Amino acid sequence: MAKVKGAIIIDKEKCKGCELCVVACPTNVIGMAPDVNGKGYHFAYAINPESCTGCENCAIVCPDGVISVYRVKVTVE
Amino acid sequence: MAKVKGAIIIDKEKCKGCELCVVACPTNVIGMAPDVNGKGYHFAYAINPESCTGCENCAIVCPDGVISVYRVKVTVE
Amino acid sequence: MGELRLMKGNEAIAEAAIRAGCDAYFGYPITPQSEIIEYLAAEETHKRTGMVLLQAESEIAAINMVYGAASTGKKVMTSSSSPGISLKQEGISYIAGAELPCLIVNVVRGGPGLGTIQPSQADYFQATKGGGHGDYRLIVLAPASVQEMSDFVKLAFDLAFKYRNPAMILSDGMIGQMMEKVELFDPVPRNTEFDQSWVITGKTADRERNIITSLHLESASMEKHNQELQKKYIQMQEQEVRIEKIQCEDAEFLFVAYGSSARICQKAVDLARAEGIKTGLLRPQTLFPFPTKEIEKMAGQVKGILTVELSMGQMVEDVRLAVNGKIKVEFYGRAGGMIPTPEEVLKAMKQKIIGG
Amino acid sequence: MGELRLMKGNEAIAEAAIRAGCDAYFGYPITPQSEIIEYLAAEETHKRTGMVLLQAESEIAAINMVYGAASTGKKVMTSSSSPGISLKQEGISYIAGAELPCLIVNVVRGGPGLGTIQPSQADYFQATKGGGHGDYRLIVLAPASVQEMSDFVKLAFDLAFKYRNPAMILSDGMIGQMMEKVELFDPVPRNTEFDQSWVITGKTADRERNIITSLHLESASMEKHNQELQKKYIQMQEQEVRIEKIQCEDAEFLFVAYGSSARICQKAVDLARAEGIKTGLLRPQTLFPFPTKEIEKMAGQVKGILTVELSMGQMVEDVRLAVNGKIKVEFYGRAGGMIPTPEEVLKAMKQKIIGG
Amino acid sequence: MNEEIIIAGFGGQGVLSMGKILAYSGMMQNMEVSWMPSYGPEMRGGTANVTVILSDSRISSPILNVYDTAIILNQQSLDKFEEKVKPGGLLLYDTNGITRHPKRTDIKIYQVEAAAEAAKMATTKTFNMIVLGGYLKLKPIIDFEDIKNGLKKSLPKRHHHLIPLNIDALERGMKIVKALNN
Amino acid sequence: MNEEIIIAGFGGQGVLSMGKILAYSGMMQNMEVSWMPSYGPEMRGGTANVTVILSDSRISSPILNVYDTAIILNQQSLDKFEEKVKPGGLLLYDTNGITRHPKRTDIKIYQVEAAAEAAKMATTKTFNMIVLGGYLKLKPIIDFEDIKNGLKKSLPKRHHHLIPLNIDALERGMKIVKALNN
Amino acid sequence: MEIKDIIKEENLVYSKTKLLTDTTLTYCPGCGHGVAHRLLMEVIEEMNIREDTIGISPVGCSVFAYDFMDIDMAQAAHGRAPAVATGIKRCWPDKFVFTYQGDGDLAAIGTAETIHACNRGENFTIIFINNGIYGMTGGQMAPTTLPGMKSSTTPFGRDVSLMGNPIKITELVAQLPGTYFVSRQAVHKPANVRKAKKAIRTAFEVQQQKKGLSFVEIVSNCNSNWKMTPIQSNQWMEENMFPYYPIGDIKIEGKLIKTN
Amino acid sequence: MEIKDIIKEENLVYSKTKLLTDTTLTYCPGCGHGVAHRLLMEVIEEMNIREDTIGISPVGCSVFAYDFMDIDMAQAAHGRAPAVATGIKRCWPDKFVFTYQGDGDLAAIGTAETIHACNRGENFTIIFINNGIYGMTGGQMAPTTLPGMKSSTTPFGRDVSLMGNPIKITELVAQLPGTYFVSRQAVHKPANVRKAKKAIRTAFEVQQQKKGLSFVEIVSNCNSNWKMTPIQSNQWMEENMFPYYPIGDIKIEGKLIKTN
Ligand SMILES: Cc1ncc(C[n+]2csc(CCOP(=O)(O)OP(=O)(O)O)c2C)c(N)n1
Ligand SMILES: Cc1ncc(C[n+]2csc(CCOP(=O)(O)OP(=O)(O)O)c2C)c(N)n1
Ligand code: SF4
Ligand code: SF4
Ligand code: SF4
Ligand code: SF4
Ligand code: SF4
Ligand code: SF4
Ligand SMILES: [Mg+2]
Ligand SMILES: [Mg+2]
Repeated sequence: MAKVKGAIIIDKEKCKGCELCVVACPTNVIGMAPDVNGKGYHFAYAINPESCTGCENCAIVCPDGVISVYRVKVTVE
Repeated sequence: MAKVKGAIIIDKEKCKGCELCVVACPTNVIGMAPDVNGKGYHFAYAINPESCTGCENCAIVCPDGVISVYRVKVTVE
Repeated sequence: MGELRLMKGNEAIAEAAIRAGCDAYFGYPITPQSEIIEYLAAEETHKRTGMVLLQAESEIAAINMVYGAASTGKKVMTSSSSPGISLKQEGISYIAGAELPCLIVNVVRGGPGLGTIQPSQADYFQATKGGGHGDYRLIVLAPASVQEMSDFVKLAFDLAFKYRNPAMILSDGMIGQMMEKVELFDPVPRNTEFDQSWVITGKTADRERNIITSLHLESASMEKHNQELQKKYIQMQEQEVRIEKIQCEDAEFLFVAYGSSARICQKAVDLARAEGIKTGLLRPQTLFPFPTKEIEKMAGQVKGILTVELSMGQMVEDVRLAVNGKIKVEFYGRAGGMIPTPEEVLKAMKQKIIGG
Repeated sequence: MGELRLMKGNEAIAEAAIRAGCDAYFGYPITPQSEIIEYLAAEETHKRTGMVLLQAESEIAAINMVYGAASTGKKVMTSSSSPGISLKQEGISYIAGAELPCLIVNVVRGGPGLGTIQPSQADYFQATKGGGHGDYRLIVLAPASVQEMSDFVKLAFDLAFKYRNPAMILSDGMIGQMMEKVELFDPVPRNTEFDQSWVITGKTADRERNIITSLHLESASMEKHNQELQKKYIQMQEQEVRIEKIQCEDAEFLFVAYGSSARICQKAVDLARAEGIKTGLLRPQTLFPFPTKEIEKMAGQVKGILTVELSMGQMVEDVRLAVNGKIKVEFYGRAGGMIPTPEEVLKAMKQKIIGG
Repeated sequence: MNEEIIIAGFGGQGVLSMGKILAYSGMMQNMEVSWMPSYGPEMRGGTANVTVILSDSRISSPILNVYDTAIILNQQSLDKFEEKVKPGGLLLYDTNGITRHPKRTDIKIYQVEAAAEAAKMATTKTFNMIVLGGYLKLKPIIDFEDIKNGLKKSLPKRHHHLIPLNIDALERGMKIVKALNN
Repeated sequence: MNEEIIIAGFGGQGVLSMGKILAYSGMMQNMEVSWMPSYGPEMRGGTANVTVILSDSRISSPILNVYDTAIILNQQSLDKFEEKVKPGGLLLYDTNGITRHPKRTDIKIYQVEAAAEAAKMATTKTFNMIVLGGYLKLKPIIDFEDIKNGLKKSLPKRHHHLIPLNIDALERGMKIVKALNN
Repeated sequence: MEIKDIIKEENLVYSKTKLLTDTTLTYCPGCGHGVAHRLLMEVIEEMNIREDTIGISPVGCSVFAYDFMDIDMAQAAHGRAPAVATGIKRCWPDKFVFTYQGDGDLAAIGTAETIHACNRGENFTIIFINNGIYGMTGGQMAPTTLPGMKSSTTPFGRDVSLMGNPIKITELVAQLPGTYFVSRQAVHKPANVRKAKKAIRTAFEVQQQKKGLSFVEIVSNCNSNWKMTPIQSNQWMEENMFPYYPIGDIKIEGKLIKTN
Repeated sequence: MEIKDIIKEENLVYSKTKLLTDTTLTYCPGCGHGVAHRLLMEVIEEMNIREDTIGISPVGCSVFAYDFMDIDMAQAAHGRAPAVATGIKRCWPDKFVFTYQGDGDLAAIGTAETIHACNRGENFTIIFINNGIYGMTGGQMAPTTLPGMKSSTTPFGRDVSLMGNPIKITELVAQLPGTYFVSRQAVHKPANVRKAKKAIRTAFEVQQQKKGLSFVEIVSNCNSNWKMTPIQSNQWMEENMFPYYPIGDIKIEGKLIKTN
């Protein structure tokens, strides 16, 4: 059976902490860091990276375009 | 039998000779003078005053408001 | 003593307008003066004094709303900043031509074009020589403090009605945005004692109809109108010049500066005097009428004049015209929101006037 | 010799624009200059040279269309008359700020306000000091004949592109409406040799993106921009002043006048010389850059200067600034479409300068 | 030579084009010329006038307050311009529609019954050419040949077939012009 | 007395109102005061700063290039304003989020751990008052009474119940401020 | 009965309203502006509201309206009459205020002021004279000029591909909730004149009831610039303008009504 | 499979388009302007038309668009972008030209330029960001501000009786024959983002086919001036803006389509 697995990279320093990616992710991959970045924002990061399906939702709603999405098809036996 | 009879007065010097009253009159009362007034316009006048019914049509289409209309009810025996 | 407050210059204008009995404000937001309309909105002027407040769809609409309201004898104002004031030029020319009183506030920012929102004095020419078409003049008041932002609103309305002429408060982003102590004057009723026989509010049986227009198609009539306007402007020049003189009595060198740059020059005067250099400051409070005679007089006393502006040199022309070659007149200016220090200004005085 | 025609000044401008390789005209009708757009329409410029012609919905739209087209490196123009030019002030300030070349024609009528449609020179301040906000200058050319209405179109485009600066032809209803003999120059191709590396036509792989803007939010950057603009203006003052001197060699008294009033003064010079009074006429063809040095030089020769304008006195300030108190400078003017006679002008010279 | 002319009448009488032909003809003859219309929102059938100057030297103002010659084609224009003719100058007018005739005695006054004459021709559009003919008879400052050239220059090509008719009208005007007071 | 202060940090840290309280308090004490914000299209959460001047004499420019005191609340502001403190002047900062600490040796540098302290209080909104307390400890140019009055004046009525909390914060700031290099 | 017996004061049934001055109109012979002026003044006279009426004359042929209408008036900058009227009406909510504007004035340069005054529902009346051309300045194309129609700036006819279609600004403003009564009329024939007057009357009544903006378009001729006789121009108007600008009410009591 | 095995060049399925520069956007956290910018650049990249594209940035928060979009751009005076675009497009009919404008810019001061560019059917694309407020200048009322909505000039909420109703400029321009494609979209949720991108793509294709004006409104948030968190603001937008400004296509291929 083929399954899709994804991964995201968030440019921490460019993130503005708006949290829109958090609510956009259907599999609750993303959370907000308690720390702040150089701009003073709590930034987003993958708290739950394993659940990522690479659906791109987070990336396309991110106003600052700081998320890159990777995706592979994996065959689960 | 009651009949309406009308009469008009055209302020010759203020008339601009546009002829709109001529076409507006249902009873062909008005015509244009061959002479011109002080402004150089052929002016309108009642060529056929007897036919006037006092319907006001000529007066209300006259852009320069130069026509006054009079009307009486006459009893024709 | 009136009520004492710490206020932004923009807020002081708004509060003063309410207190001066302003009947209506029409304007369009633009930095750095949007606090004027925001303050009025927050005050709910329609409840407080009955003053009308309308955010217009554009500066052009606003100035023409002013034209309309002023035609009815109301005390009416608008405010904007440089690009917005440029858009109002046709309307201002109409208001001047139709001889309507009103107040126009320009909280100047740096130009040309979209420029910057930082303070500038580069709209002097536009304000004093007529940015619009034709021979007309605005009464132009130049406040140098938040206090004057308040006081000049009342003065502007008084002069506007006295002369049936638009008045302008020419301020800038610095004085508009800064907070300072201000003593507010007591509110006056919403009406004016000036002649109102010319206003349009509906023709009554006891008078001829009134007409507000700037149209004089016939050349002879247009020329006559122009001559009458000039008479007014000359009368203003004779009667309405206002200046502040600071340490001028024994001055050998003079700064001429208005508004925010005058504040800096005042400090420079202190610095100079501390060094034993006898400088003074002549600060025009009215830019039109311009203090030509007062400056001419000073030209008989001092050895040289430095005009300081937040521009590339505009008022300096009027200073030169006043001095008419008698002594040296030089210019020092910064642009685009850069604010010179008192030290810098004094250095310029030394280099261009004292040493030069 | 070029083609000889009897043309209205307005028509000459339009024909010259086509011949000068103008790419686009955007304008809104207003008397006394509507013949410009009408002539272009009748010529079907899109067929004749490919020139774009669009009647805009307003003067403001027109000047902003000019801004857009000029951003792409096109030779583009607009024309209007006083109230319409006032409406364009914001746009003009943007064009100057963004350093775009273009031609703006003002066929001046009497103001302020709706005023009259008769000839006037009362927009001098607006044209030369910047009716819009901020420190900027237009290149201002003042034609005194239908011939110059044609010639200056080409000159204006050349200067505009040389300096990346808007140029204005400041004419008036008299020269716009009158017919005179004009020798038309031969058509030039629709392109320019000036640097076009800054234009926006789509970013190609081989260059950085181009941006047309007048925004410099940071004060330091805005000041730098202002200083660069000033450099340009100084260069213009050094290199681009154009004047005509008429019977100046031995003159004891000087008229300074431009455009239509210069025509009248030229006749007055003849009348004066017939009476044995040695007068001359200095006619600025460029109002900015202003012939300050040339007038200063004449101030060393003549005993007095009479400035004659169809206004209440505007250019006279620049003449006084040039003369700087050395000799007497007086003003004579008519307004609102009234045209002085040569006799009248001579009489004013006698009263104000010679006798005075 | 310096001739300053006002031509004034109703719009539609061909006032402007008469002036244009005059100016063009002057130009053919290497004169300096100027042609300046009254402009503005004149109503249809209202008055129209044009100032034409023909000169050997550079022309100062194309707008004048007084004239060497006034060519007058209606009452309003007569009322307005009679007093603006220079002493010793010329006033030429068509009496058609004139109720108050010129009164000045210090100028030369001539009549040309152009309206009446035009009515006799194929088209009354020749009216203005008849008037012009009258004027040229009185002030032959331009060669007839140059007038013909001027006509050609100022008429659009599609009207060139009308040139002979216009020349006929010019000649008629020359014939019927007559002095009133001298 | 002439004290020229820049207060700079993130928008939302209460920079502007801290300045306002300072200015109001100075006014209570009959000083000349000016308060000048950086204005413009700053993004939410971006930087904000205000220049406050307290003086015995008329204030010239409310916009300055160098300062007696810099109160710094984030890294960007430290980067921008450290060099603009006059030699001998004062720099007060909260180390929270600061990665590159001040390096100058010709000025007096103090720290106030206001963010940390505020976290301990009922509301972190007291943050700016803690900082202000620290400053007033170092430069007691204003009577504590006048500060209280200033607070009252600058807070809208509906927030007056918060005054005691704010005073508490001021006092805490006074306690926790500490010198770094002297 | 003899004519002279009819012509007696007591038999007078129609004459120019006293609210028009005796100054001769500067309009060309046969121009619709004259009739529109008269109707407006008749309505004001009949409603007996002159003492409370302020009119705004535009830039356009009717710039001189204040010479003809014997009421208090202000002359407005080109296109800005709705802003001027807004300024007045906001200060004097109980007065009657109207603007009188041409198609160039209202639908070209004044588009923004028109749309926004209508959108705000300013409580005044706009009388809009649509003659498909810039009359005053000599017959240039207006936004309302018909496709193919010649004007001095479209001497070969309006080319829709270059200039766009004529704008139906009246239909547009009727879309805005701020307009309460919107109507299109004409004044070239007696029946039209009567209907136009009724529409103007309604417009002023709407104002009296403070219901919002009332807007009456009058499709009119500009015989001079159309280069026709007045009679020809009226006929051309019927044949060419009316199909594009259909006569009739467009919005009544705040509700759009179906027009063809 | 390990995360680090997935994060490889060849598995990259989404990253910021190269047509956006690396400059950090000056927009507030969560502001819709950022997404709108990106979609626009993605479309231009995908259509491979950068060499032929000219953008116009307005006055408003997006005044700095030229710092972010790596294409040739001109900054236009407040409200005049459609005129600037007209000037460019008339001279370069084969280039792609778009304006990017806020609601204050397009529907207040720029009303006349918007209406007339649309009416002439100028062949460019207007991207219209409607956030119901003047963002850049600090949250003043816009023509699109909802009834009762607070802004810095309506601190007690927009009073419709004084300020009129919010203007639906998009529905208005759809009425004009010059517009060929008119659509209203949003960019706050993945599904909306995808539809918005499709609409922008269609708009540019319409331009390619020289069909007339294409107009895409994007209903967006201004969380800073609405004084909400980004998430709150998006929810408020759905609940309050969408009922007034319904999402969906309004005009396709020159034909108005029924919307709710
Ligand atoms: C700012 C400005 N632009 C242009 C003009 C010139 N102008 C005067 S009236 C007019 C158009 C008139 O047309 P319209 O509004 O249709 O009125 P009409 O004369 O046809 O009744 C124009 C363009 C002006 N006076 N002011
Ligand atoms: C002529 C002029 N008037 C006013 C302004 C001030 N101003 C700048 S942006 C703006 C409104 C911005 O609102 P909007 O267009 O909705 O854009 P947003 O910031 O909301 O995206 C205003 C009024 C200006 N720059 N120029
Ligand atoms: S790509 Fe999809 S699943 Fe993965 S983090 Fe983003 S939204 Fe969640
Ligand atoms: S959407 Fe983008 S900016 Fe917002 S929190 Fe997520 S990664 Fe950061
Ligand atoms: S009143 Fe009627 S019948 Fe009499 S003339 Fe006039 S239109 Fe004819
Ligand atoms: S309608 Fe009036 S102006 Fe026209 S011809 Fe008749 S009376 Fe004369
Ligand atoms: S030009 Fe046209 S609109 Fe103007 S008065 Fe003449 S006919 Fe009427
Ligand atoms: S102010 Fe509003 S529109 Fe502007 S960037 Fe911030 S959230 Fe976006
Ligand atoms: Mg019209
Ligand atoms: Mg917005």
